[in-house]
Amino acid sequence: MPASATAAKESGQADKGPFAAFLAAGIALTGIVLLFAMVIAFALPAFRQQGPGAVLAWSWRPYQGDFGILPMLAGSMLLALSALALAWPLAVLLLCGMLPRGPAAAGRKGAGLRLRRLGADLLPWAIRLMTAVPTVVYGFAALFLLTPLVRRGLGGSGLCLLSAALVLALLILPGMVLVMEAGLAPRLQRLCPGGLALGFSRLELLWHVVFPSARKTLLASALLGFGRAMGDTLLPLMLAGNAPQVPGGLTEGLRTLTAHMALVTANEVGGAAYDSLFAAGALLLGVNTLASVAARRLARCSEPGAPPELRS
Amino acid sequence: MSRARASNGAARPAPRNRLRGLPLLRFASRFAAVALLGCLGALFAFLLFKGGPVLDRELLFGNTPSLDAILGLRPVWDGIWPALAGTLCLVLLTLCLALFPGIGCGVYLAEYAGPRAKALAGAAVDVLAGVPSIVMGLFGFTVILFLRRSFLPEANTCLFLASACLALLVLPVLIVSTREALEAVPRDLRLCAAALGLSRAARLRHVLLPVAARGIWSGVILALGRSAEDTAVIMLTGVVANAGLPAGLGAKFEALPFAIYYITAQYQSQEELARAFGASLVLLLLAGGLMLLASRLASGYRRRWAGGKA
Amino acid sequence: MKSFFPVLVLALFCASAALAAPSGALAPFAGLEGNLDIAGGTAHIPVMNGAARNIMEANPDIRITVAGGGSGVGVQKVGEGLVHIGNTGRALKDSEIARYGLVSFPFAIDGVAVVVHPQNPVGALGKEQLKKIFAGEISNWKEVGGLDAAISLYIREDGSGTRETFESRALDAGQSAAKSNVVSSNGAMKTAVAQDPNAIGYVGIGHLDDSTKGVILDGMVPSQQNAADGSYTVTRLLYMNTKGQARGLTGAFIDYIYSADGKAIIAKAGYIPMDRP
Amino acid sequence: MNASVEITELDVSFFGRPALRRVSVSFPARGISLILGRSGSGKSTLLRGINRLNEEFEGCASTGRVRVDLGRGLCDIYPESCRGAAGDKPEPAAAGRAQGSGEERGVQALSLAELRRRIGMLFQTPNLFPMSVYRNLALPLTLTGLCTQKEAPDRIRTALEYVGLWKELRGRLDLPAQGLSGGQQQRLCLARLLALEPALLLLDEPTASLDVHASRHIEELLRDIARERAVIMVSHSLSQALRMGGSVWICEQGSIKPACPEKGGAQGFAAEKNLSEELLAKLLE
Repeated sequence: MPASATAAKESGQADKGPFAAFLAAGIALTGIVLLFAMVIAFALPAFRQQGPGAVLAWSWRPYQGDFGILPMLAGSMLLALSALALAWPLAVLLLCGMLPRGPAAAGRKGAGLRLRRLGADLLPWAIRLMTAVPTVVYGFAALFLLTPLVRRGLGGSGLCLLSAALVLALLILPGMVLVMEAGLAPRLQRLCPGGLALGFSRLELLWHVVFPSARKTLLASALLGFGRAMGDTLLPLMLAGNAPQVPGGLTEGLRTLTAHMALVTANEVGGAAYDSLFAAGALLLGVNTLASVAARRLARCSEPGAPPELRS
Repeated sequence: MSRARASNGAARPAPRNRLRGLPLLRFASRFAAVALLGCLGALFAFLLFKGGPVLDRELLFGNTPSLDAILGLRPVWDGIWPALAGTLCLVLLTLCLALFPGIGCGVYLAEYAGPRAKALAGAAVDVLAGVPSIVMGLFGFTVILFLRRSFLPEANTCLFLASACLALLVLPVLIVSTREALEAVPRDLRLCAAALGLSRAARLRHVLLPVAARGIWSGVILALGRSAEDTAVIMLTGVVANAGLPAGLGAKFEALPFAIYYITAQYQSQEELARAFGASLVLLLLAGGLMLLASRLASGYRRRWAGGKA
Repeated sequence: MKSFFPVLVLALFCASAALAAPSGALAPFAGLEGNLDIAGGTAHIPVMNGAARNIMEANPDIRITVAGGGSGVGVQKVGEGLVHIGNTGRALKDSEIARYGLVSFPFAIDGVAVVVHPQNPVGALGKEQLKKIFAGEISNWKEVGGLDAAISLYIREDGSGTRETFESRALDAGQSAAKSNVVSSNGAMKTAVAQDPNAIGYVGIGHLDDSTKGVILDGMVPSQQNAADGSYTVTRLLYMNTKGQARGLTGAFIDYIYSADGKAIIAKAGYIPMDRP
Repeated sequence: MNASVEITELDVSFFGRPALRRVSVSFPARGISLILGRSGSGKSTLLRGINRLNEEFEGCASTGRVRVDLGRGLCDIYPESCRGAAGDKPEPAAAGRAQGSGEERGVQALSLAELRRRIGMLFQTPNLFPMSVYRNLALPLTLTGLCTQKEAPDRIRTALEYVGLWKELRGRLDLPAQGLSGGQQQRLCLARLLALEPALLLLDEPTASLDVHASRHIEELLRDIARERAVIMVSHSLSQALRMGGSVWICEQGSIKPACPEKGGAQGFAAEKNLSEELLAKLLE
């Protein structure tokens, strides 16, 4: 039998396996391409018919013929950044509480300690539970719990940047913590035996060694959180007041691109307002695409994966 | 205790005394944990307090007999059973649609794709991961408009369309978690399986996938939660305020998250509002329950794969 | 099996009992079956739901779905043929009628009432004051005889029938300030105003209840009664719209809305029923 | 003719960086062959070239000719394209086929998986699957179609008895394998290999992660195994090389040569390294 038969047989065998995977990838990618083609095809007229200037303007007064969606873009960015500014440090702090957990200290007792351990045990569980809390439930509860507090404390209507940012921070928190945990836990684990032997505590190892070496993971988690915050519809719709303006303070209302889309779909058909809906969609898609691609790239670069070992 | 430590520190010269122990960080992280748990506690307590009292048979079925309602013999009014059933159907259908392409594409990216294909498809998936749900809903809506104007004038927003859009929304979660779980399988284990003479397909099926199962399952669970809770997608693709039990793939349907949103927006009496609280609680329990079930299944599967004789 | 059988019998009995004796207004539905999809104006939903409930209980072969969305969605969906009836809280524009060939059926009158927090001492406002408040020129309650507190404005989203009615009838086509909070439904408006002591907003009269206070406008008290007899002028009509003339199930449904049963449902939902024009 | 593995002009590179350069070597049909060398000298790559495991690494390109005796004479294990691509030397492909008319036949039909099954390989760290002891042994047995579910328990028992684990693990076959001690794990890996009845064993520093006691145990087993088949072992421990006996090769910067061919064996190796007789004796103890 000729030698090439070996190769032929092998490749035949290998082809069978990936066929299903190949098919699946084909289906998935077709869906993605279709999505982009559709949204862009519908968004183009908005830009083309009136020129980009009409849509990319600072005034939204549909009755006077102003269809600018820049205030919404600014609102989206501002809200997402505020939520991130709240959630990211919180996520880092929570990680400091979750990751460096050694075995229970034997011999030390007391109610305070037990309580603290209970809290530490509860935390990872709570974070996972939070991923299951539906957005609409957050928004609904915040409408009755948080907005009165904000109104009483800071004045205004309570439907404002601050309320929305607070709840949005809660929404993006678990995702960020989980991404950070996945990236940092293995590093810490690898460091632990040696580092502990040097007399560092786990927390010190995490703070002084792991965090500085994992900047990319931390940044990637922030970008992912940002994308999620930009893309959320219901919370800004229910809590941010929806005024089409650039907010001047924490207690002022704003309108995000997503909420704008939800509001416009509800009430407009045809015409410039309706077209601006697709323009907003395309804009949102653009911003989120950038954030998400950047995040993944960073996350992948920072993976501790090694090139093929060339050890002998 | 602290006094003893201080005197200890004084006895030994400690050059970086200021940094040792990171007391401020320790305190802040503890504070953050307590604050978060407090927030969550307040949220759940509030929902329980408001929604607990209405959490009964009537919340689900209104005044229709339970069995008739469950079997769909009689329509339910003033109850959230149709919405609950709709959400369940939606989640199941979404998973059916998304599991094969999601996990398959993840396997392809991790195991079979060449470097070029990997970069291209990987970027496409990253882009998809960034698509906000309302844009996904908009996409579904435009697809229907397009179909109606071209070759399928009878097309309409429906359960199938909503599931398909949701499936597309959760696809990147599945793909990325599958891919990362597979890529995280230790190289040694791969080599060892190869050295034992297992064929490529056998390696994937009997070693790599089971080892990666935990990561894949966590992706499935996330996808599950996402499809149960998402409102923005279905708002534009076929959910309605009143439709009864889902009547088929081509029919409009009700769903819990939309029902909550709708009641908050339109309630006319305090009783109706109380129903929204009840529905919130039910949705929370449903999402939590689905997650619990999925992780149970996952660990059961793991035990069966790893354990015992035969 | 044992336990299932009686239930089945009971269910069949109930169903046949419901089938056997449809009341007068429901008689036309006896032989019909199929789907009826309704979408559009949010104010209509209670009426549509009520009617759907009665019809479906009488004839289980009929499946009626009711979706909200807003007046714009109502026009678009019925125009594109996505639903059978599209509801609007405003009269159709000529362009819409021309584009889609729609037929309108006004069936109820809805008033739009200005509302404030129940504890707000201000109980009456003049039109000029109202205009200035919503334009942002008056920004403190003390300028209209209330407490010394900043006014929080709440308005509805662009394209809302309620907002259009309010701005054209109460503000004489005046504009709302850009910094107003925008809420997207009567319910959300009610929640917001009920919680904010310094709020002012507007809802459909049908949505007035203890949680908010209706403001007397230029001496007109917002109530069903006054809206019906025309002494309260900030009103609008609610419409059902169909593409072409309504036939079959759609026609039967519209007839039912205009029947005595239908009027009872409309009144219960807080609107004033109208006769078929 | 009396060789288990014959390597001619083997070149292996990763991402264009050469790891092995024109290696030609042949290992005897029975007994232990030891390959010594520093880290990075190409020992493991050479070993992995024998069961084509290098192909599992990204960016790997191998050219040259490797022939292995799996019970039916020497036969080529790399496809022809690999051999032909040697390029600068015209000899491999055409010449290979012309010469080997007799021996080569038949074994070409071996699939890659089959080849790897017939060549057992043991790694530096015990590589057990994260499952029970029993499943670890049964999975490759049943998947390679070597025996049915029913026959598996007997073969597994035989293999475990051979490596001396049967008594220790008898009642605990359904416990997770990764809970065993290092020595037990490595012996379990060995049992897993032996259950597959390999014709040839490749060992990549099999005792590197074990303590002295466990290492000795493994070494004894290996000596016993080597009576019936070829065992090729990579090590960087001189004392181990001396203990194990057999022939010794030295790997250096991607090439390999026998340690002092005229004398052979451990003594020859020691001579090459200028070790005194006393030192050698000490190491041998």
